[in-house]
Amino acid sequence: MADTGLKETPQTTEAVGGMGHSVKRKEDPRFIRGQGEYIDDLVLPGMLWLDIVRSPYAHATIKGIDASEALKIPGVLAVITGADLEKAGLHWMPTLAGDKQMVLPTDTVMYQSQEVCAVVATSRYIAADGVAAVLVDYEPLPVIVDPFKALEPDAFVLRPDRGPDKANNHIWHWESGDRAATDTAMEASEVRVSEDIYIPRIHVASIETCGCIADWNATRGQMTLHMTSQAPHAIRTVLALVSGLPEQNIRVKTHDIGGGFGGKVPVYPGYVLAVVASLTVGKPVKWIEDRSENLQADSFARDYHIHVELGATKAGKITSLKVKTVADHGYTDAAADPSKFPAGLFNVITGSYDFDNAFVEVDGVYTNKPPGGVAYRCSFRVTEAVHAIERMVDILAHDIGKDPAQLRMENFIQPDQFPYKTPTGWSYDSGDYPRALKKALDMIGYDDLRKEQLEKRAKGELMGIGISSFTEIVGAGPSHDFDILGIKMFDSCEIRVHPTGKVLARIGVQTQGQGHETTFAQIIAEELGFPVADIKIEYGDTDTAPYGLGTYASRSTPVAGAATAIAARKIRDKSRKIAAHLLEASEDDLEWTNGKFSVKGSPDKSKTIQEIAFAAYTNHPAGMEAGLEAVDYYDPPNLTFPFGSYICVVDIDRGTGQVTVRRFVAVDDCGNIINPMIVDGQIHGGLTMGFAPSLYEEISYDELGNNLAGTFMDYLLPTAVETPAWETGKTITPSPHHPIGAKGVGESATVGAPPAIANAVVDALWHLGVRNIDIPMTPQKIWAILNEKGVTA
Amino acid sequence: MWAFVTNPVEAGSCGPGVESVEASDATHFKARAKVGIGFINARFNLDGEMVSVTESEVAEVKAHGQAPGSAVDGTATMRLSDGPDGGTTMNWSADVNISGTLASLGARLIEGTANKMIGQTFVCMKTKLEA
Amino acid sequence: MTTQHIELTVNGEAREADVEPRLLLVHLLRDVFLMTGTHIGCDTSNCGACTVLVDGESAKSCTMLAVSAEGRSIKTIEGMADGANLHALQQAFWDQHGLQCGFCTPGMIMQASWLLARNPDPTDMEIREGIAGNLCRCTGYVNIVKAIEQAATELRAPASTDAPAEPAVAS
Amino acid sequence: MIPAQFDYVRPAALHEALQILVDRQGDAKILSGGYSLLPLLKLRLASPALLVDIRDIDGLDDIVETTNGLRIGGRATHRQIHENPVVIAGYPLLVDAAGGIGDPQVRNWGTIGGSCAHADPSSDWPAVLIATNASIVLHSVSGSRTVPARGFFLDTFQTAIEPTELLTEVIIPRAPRPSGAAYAKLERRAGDFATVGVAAQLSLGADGRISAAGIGLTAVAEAPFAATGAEAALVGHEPNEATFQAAGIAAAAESRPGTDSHGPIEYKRAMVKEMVVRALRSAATRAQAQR
Repeated sequence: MADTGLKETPQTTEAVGGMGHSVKRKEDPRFIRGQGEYIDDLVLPGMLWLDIVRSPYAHATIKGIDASEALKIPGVLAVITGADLEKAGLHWMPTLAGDKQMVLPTDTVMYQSQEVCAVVATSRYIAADGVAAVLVDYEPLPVIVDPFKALEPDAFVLRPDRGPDKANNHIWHWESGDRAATDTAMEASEVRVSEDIYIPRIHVASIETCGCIADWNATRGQMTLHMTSQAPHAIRTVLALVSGLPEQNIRVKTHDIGGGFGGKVPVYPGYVLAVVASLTVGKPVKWIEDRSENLQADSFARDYHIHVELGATKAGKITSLKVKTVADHGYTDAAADPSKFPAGLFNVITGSYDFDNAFVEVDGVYTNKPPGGVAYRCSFRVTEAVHAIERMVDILAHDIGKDPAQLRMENFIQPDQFPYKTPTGWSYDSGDYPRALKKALDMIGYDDLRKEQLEKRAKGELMGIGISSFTEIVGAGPSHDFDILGIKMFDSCEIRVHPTGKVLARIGVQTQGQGHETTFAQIIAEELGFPVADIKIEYGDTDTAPYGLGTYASRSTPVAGAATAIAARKIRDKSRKIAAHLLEASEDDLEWTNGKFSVKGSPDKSKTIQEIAFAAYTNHPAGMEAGLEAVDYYDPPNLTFPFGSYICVVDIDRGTGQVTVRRFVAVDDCGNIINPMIVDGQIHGGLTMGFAPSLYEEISYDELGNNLAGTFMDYLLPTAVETPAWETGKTITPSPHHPIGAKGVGESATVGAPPAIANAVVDALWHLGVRNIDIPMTPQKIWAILNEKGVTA
Repeated sequence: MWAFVTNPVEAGSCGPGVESVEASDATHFKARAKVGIGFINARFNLDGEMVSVTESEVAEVKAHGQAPGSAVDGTATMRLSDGPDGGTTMNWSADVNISGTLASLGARLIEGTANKMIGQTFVCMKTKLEA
Repeated sequence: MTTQHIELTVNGEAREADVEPRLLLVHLLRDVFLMTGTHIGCDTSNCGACTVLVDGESAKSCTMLAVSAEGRSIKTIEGMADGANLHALQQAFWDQHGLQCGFCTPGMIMQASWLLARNPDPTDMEIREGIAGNLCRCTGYVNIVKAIEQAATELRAPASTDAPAEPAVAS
Repeated sequence: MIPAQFDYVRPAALHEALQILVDRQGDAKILSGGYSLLPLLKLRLASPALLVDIRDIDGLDDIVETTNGLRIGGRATHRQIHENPVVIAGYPLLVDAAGGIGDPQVRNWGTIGGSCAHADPSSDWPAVLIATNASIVLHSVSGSRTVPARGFFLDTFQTAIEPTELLTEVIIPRAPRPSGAAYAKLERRAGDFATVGVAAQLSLGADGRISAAGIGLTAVAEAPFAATGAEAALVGHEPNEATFQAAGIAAAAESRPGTDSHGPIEYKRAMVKEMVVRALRSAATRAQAQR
């Protein structure tokens, strides 16, 4: 089934535009004209607005809500409270991780800016006035923002609703690997290095915030929910389960999304409130988050406290890895991890290296924060894993005096070892790690840079070079292991070929800007020979698109992309039968080349796919159903394991502690490439979202639980000025199990970049005795180190 | 002086930006205050309580107030003692917590403001007492 | 609620509306005139998604009152193409893959148009500084810079016909 | 985010605006570029009852050089100042500062008068005006008065402007030749408010020593201020590295920073020293070029 031959050069003509062509994006004409259709662009007749009153306290009892002044404002129609929701049993909702989350509190708020009640009004301005007029009486409660304090035996219990047998703040314990064998190997190791690494809480901050319009039509019993969701089908099912509305009468429609990066996977209370409001008032109700709500109350990523120990021989051969982690999930576990993996795929932490013993354990903890551990262009904890292993490998190299590139080369899993079984149970599909690192070293001129670094150091200048050779794990996932709330993580494609040879295909995944309308058309063009221009891709409407789990964790190409190829092949199989009928030849005598079937040995006797499509409706063989369409629900046999080697060069200003990324070379291998231009764009974006938390972004809280980065004045997205001019390169190692040999790529660079940057900064300072610096490596943090070491300008 | 510091209306009116004070009973008061710096401010509804910790020596004012999106909680402790020249000396300490929008969105602007407002409160009390 | 009557020009067309003084220009464009190409990404004038030209000068329309725009000439993304013909910047953003989700794109294009009107031949760093008030979360800016370079070359081309022949610099 | 309701007027002449300030004393707020004011209104951290938009008042954005020095209308935008030929020719400190305020859109609309009247403790212009010993012209219905910049910035968001006054002009005296000045700003990211901003101006005497010095600091106290200790450490000394270091140390000691997301107090003090030294190096180089 799999056709995973190396496709470094396109097999189709440019006019057809199959795999390997940098086809210009089909979705762009509307965006460059300002005709994208984002949620806030949509206006429905009679539409009302919903705005949310939020808690100033991170933990408090609600003693009363006085909405009387708000309701006096002309145009304020209703104020919805937790008590109102409680009557319908809607005050709590399930999270994707099987925990539960408040829609509105009935008695206690759990984090600063939590939703307290909702105001429905005739305009967004009046709704905002209504919010300002609601008086809420709070009794502040003590606050826990530190997960280690939350675990102390005498810590107060944040979630008494879990019952008396869970009278603590510990959510779950998860482990992977062989503890005893790892302990033994670790104790026997000649060299042991350990470090505490904190990966701070960050926020995806897509430039479009979240929002929705809930549109309840009582006569038809129909709920249409227009919303910013990366997973519309899952939302429909959850909504059906929570609301009791029949699933066929719920239509979730996602329009254009202004960036998602995982932040638009969860169900936020605002969506539910809009639904409740529309059910209550019988009119469409729009809810659009503002930026500060987005930065304070949406789900957050990371917040991982990792203790990691690496064992090795004196010569630098890694023998063992042991990891103990505390995961701060805020007041509820709302992560979108597959059910069996509460710590995501964190046990991919053995990385690109060949060794036998690893043990990983993670404990999830509640604190007075909004949900954590969700997503930032990687939801399944791969970023945290890659950061830890790549930092440790660098520390080991420096400790034993070996060049970090050399140490990696000596420990890599070798190309002939694939499929490679890791000590924590993953089976890596394919890889050629030495080739990618070699290419990166060549591109950046590694040896010269090391010479330059020595010269600079002699002059007192601080320059560092950092490497990261990461292994990603994407494409969740095989249904035997992967589900969310029990729904298996397959994905889907349905293709219809019209009589005139034009194609409509619908996919279960939802683009957030990745270019699905183009790349999925290219897969079909590759498989069937229809030009990309003749193929229309639709998604995001649960009434029409086949069921799918949505776009996150780089799963679109590995799962829905495979479904698309397989569905296309089903069409090709039927086309062969039709061609045989038209050509009066045996199916076995036909061969498929360049979008047509021809009789072997008589290339002039042929039928194009367009002719076959027409025949499918006009002249199909007796006994065959008319039409030419197919659907495929693809259950991947394994995940895909993209990888890459990144090298970063930094200069540090001794006077101010400012880090400048001078150069950054990224060599990625995501298997066969559908659209090189789009892959490059994904890598540029991913690198930037790796760069951002390395140096700038952090959501921090004061001891009262106030989020201290509630606007873009304090949450520092990099501008074009700071962002490096990324240099990209590629190697191609196809996935052996994926129908078109492709792997995911969207998250690779976000996963791989931070340790390259951190390694470069530490490399610049290693000679001063610096072993680790937690990200974000802010000027004040670097300066404090320089000051301590006595080397400020 | 003890009477002054434990009188909600007298002492309460010295709170930062207080526009009106109303005693609910002998120890409780409600106030409206415009809290802020320059033209940046929010109107808070405050609930306060005067607590006599040690009669004629230590008094505490606890206040808890809310504005849309923000909350302020503070405790001020006043300690009276005999001064060197026969007068009464007041030592004070205060702790103010700001939560919500003002703390989260105005972090850069709010820094230091709380302490300044507390300082103003006690300057006011001093002025009133000396008047 | 008191309203004020305002008249202004949007993409060359005379428009009028009765607005509350507090109405933001971006909401006038989006909610009153239903021109939704101009987007809102933040509230603090950091992200630039709402960038339009006001009397030729780029402005963040979420940080200007509609009443302050009275009598002025506004240009938005909807006014960039000439019918079927894309503006050179629109074409270049498409050609160079200078957008992904497209949400920052209108503001980015408007800011780039202001930049190129003032500096027809910017360096890489001048482009980056010129769009420092426009945040993009998807592209990493590399292809946006390339797109603006392509458009700059394109837009300079007609002028160079009067000048001595000079080879156009390919981006 | 949506501002609370307010009224809006756009007077056509200065005297109308001034009368409105009298009539609506305490209720009215001047709207100039809006880039400082509108975000605060949207966050509902401020709620004036009336905005007085001064865009239609003629003559508020002139930039002219007179015998007194450079007169800049309060409504002159950062960009107008940045690109003004007179400014470019004679006032490099202003070019430095204007080019680093916010981002291009902010510079297109934000005004020097608005920045100064708003008095954000981290804004750039106040430090420049302090370093250059500029003065600020305030108009009211009863006439005008001129306030030295060194007495103008009273506290966070608080200036010497009375509720009935409007800032119409700043006057920057021309420094005697040879002089040099520079602005050094440390920022986390392009367009951010300064972690610390230093405006430095030096004049050199016939002996080559520093005959006059102005140092204005921003973002490291409740309001921008003159680092008089640093100035004293400069005057009478050779413009060399040791002198600059001494001035930097003095300025750090005078600063009163708070801890925030830009860093702790210790870091900010150290950055005051570092940026004072950097500003002085540039200023001295520029002064030497005038000799």
